[in-house]
Amino acid sequence: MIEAIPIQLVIMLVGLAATMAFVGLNAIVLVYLERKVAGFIHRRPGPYEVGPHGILQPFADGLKLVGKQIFTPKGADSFLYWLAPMISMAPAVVCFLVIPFGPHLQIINTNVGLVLILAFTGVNVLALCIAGWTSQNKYSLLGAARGVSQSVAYEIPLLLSVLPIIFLTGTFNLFDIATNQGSWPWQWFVVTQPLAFIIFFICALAETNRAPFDLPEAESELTAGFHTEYSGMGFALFFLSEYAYMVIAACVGAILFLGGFKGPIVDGWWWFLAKVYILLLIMIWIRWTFPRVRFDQLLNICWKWLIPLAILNLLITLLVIAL
Amino acid sequence: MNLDLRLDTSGDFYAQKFQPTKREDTLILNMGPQHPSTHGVLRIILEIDGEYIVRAQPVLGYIHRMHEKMAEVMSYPQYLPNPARTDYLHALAWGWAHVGAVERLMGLEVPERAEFIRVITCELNRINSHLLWWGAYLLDLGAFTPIMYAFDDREIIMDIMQRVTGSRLTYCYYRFGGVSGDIDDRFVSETREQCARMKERFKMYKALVTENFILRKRVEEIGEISVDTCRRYGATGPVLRGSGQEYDVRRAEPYSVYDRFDFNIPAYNDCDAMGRYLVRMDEMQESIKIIEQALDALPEGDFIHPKAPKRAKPPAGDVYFAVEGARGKIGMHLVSDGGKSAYRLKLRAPGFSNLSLFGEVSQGTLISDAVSILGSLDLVIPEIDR
Amino acid sequence: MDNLASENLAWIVLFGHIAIIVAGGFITVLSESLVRALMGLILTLFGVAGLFFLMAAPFIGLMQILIYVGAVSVLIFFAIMLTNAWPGGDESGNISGKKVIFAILASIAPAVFLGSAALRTAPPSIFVPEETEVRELGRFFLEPYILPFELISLLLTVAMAGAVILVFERRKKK
Amino acid sequence: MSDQAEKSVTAPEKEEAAKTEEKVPLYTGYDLDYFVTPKDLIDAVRKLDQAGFFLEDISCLDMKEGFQLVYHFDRFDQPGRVGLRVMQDRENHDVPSIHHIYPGADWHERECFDFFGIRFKGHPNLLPLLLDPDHQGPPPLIKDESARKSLEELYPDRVTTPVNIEDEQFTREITNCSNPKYRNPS
Repeated sequence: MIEAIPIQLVIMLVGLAATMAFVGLNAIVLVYLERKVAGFIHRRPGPYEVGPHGILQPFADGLKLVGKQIFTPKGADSFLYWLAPMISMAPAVVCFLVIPFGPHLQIINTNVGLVLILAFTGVNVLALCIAGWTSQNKYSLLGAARGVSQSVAYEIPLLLSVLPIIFLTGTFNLFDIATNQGSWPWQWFVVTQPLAFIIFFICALAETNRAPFDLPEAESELTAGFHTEYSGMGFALFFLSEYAYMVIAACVGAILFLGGFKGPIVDGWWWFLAKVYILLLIMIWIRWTFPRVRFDQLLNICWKWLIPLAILNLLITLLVIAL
Repeated sequence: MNLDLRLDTSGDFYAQKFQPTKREDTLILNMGPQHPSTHGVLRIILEIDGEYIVRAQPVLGYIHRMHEKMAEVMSYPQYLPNPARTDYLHALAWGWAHVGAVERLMGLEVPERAEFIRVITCELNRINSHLLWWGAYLLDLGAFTPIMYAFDDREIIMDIMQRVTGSRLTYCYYRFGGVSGDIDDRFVSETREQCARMKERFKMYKALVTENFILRKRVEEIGEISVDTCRRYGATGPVLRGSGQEYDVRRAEPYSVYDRFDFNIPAYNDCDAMGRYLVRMDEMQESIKIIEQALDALPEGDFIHPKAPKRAKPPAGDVYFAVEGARGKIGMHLVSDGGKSAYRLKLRAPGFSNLSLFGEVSQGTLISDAVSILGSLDLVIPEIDR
Repeated sequence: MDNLASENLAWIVLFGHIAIIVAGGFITVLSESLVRALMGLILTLFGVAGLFFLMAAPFIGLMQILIYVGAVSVLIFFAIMLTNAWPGGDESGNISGKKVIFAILASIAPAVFLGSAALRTAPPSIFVPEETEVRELGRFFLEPYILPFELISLLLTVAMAGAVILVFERRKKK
Repeated sequence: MSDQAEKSVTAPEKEEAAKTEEKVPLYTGYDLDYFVTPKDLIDAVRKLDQAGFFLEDISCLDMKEGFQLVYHFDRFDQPGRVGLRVMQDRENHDVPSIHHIYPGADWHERECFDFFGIRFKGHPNLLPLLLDPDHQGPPPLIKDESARKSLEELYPDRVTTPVNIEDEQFTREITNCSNPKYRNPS
């Protein structure tokens, strides 16, 4: 028994290190990708100066952020103020532990994987609140208030859109959900549950505060919302966690609806990564295409459209299963 | 951790003079002068209830340069570049208002070719101004991409203008009795090309942006301004035409050769931000129509009156000269005592009057809508502050 | 030997969690700033979730995080943000010795009662944790315990409706 | 008030004498141009308001006789500019604020207060608008004693008698005021 625990511990620690590296690497790739795609959509080259085709731009950005002065606003509770970015980042790392990247590439295979991800991503709101409250800035406060109402509201349709898949597969285990789907695209849940997928995707955008739902940090209204006052690494951590949550959302979407690591010919992590990045690219595409919605519109979309539709979808699914 | 911000007395002069309503559950928010959506250095003190605006008060003067005093100490030709610095987006219209006022007082005639050149360049400048407004407005609404497309078109127009005027933004092209340099065939052909290109681009803009669902939800029925509100505040330009009143100085007080062109005055009865948006989009197309007609009918002749005085010295008296700028009626009240500089030059900035109605219109709206309204007024702060 | 080591490890983990819970509790009670108090509460909730994990009930642990940390604390935070609290409330004065003693007694009392009750009528799973399937858990709630389960949800609905009505009443007064 | 009125009464007599026949027919941008007394201003503005005019701007001049405030009005549907000129004593400011008729005048009046130091009677919020609130010294557009010109020098051949706004003719004139070049946009 003594052998068993340390091995699990070792796996967990190695896994944590690996996920940290994965998060960092993804952030680097995504920063570059986001800027390049934005450039493509804007009909401009995007980053081009640092390294060939600007490939070193994310590193330059990172270096700049590390080199910036760490600044705490006057009268702020500095402990909580600096705790907030960490609270935002830490749960993201945990979530990656349960994601099955490939048939043999999963750090912890647990029966409650999906619940774990849902639980830990919810903690992010708390970070947002603390950041907004301790910044001693009215814009931050408004941003935090928006963030709370937004994520509390959108968590409901998100859960409701995930439920049909759980009913279909009868498990919370992400690995099992992935293997429940076939290798070919028409065997994926996106075919049987298109509405759930759309709702899930919209909610994922809203939960990760991505445009057109980036209201907590709407720069034309609230300057930068909850992270107005953050500089240097504090801002970098928020930035990093935003990308991390984007990746998590894309991962969950890929597993639940697109068959995870299953794919034509040979299953493997390459299919998974490809699907994740397709979803991420769609997110980036949407961000650079649409204007921002208004706050009341955002909540109306949630309460008047997404929740009833999700419930309807759930009921239909249940009816079909029962029959 | 005292966040009772109503009791905060650390604010500056204007924050202390701001009289909030007698409510206890509101917050005072200082928006600007470095806020991203106040376009430069406008500052607005807001009293908000949640995200609803109870009272809004703009604070001006952060980029005030006392252009009116400069007019009194500089000679007339020295003052020529100044009007362009007030409204850097539609610099030529301001320049025109200035030379127009002096010409009217002196009774100076402008050769026909110069009038046509003025019309062409001023309309090109108007398109440029509206394009930047379009991009910046959508930026306010959270769409980043359109401004890049707008700059694509702007660059071409600025290149065309640079060759004849010598500058890209704050043009000083008009002189008393004409313009500073003649246009050539290359200018004409490039302008024609750009007009043809713009027509295609407008179709794309319509499909990509104007018909976007989220955009429509953000601008329709937002910031409704009635004609009477416009009248009480003296709002003109697209703000007024977006309320359905067809009032355009080019038609109402025809100056130069505008009465020879066939163009419409777009007006929309919706009175909302969408109306103002559509007016500007249509106006660019009308400008292209004017430019094409002017290019077709471009007469030969002098580009400046041969007897135009080097040092203008208008006789004593006063005139008022108004032109239609991209933001509305630009007026100059020039009083001369017969000296070599103006006795008094009063600049009427359209943005000044347009902004003054913001306090009334923004009452009871959300902050997001206020940003949308502010953007739809098309503010250029240097013009307002002068 | 092996068994002993693993048992020691288990004790360490258990008391580590208990220490976290107690520390969180003290932060909650003693901090002057409401937000810090809430942070203490959240720390406690995380500790309790950890205990659920130790008892091989990860589903309950995660639900603890999802509902209490992700939703309830956030709503409490929202309430703090909206109410404008300052550190000079009714309880900010000096604390008398008598009060401290009563407070300690009051806080120990439930631990003593509940602890003794739990130890006396302990189910066998308290010593050898067994993981219960989520499916069985659901059955458990919806078959033998359906009435209390539904009653709780009814209570929550009533509470929510009451809150909404209160808010509307306040608005009407203005 | 009385001081100012005397001045404007004395002015026209000289004006009358200086009036010559070889006046150049120059369009000055004004279709109608009146001098009014500060007392009559509110009534005149109210009449313009009823006739559907909007306020373009309020200009001000520093001259020997005092300050001259020039209110410019124009109309949307039947364009034509009306100028109202009010002579204002240098020391005693008795010109009333018209912000309750034209709320847009609020800022224009504040601007005049900034640049000339004119205190409008009844203005609710007469704070510096464009200038720094800490601005020291005289208002920037006040001229030196030597640089000031008189009405006569600035407006040769101009009638500077305040108009009687109770007159039917005034009302008729402003109602029918229109730009000679104006053509219907249809």
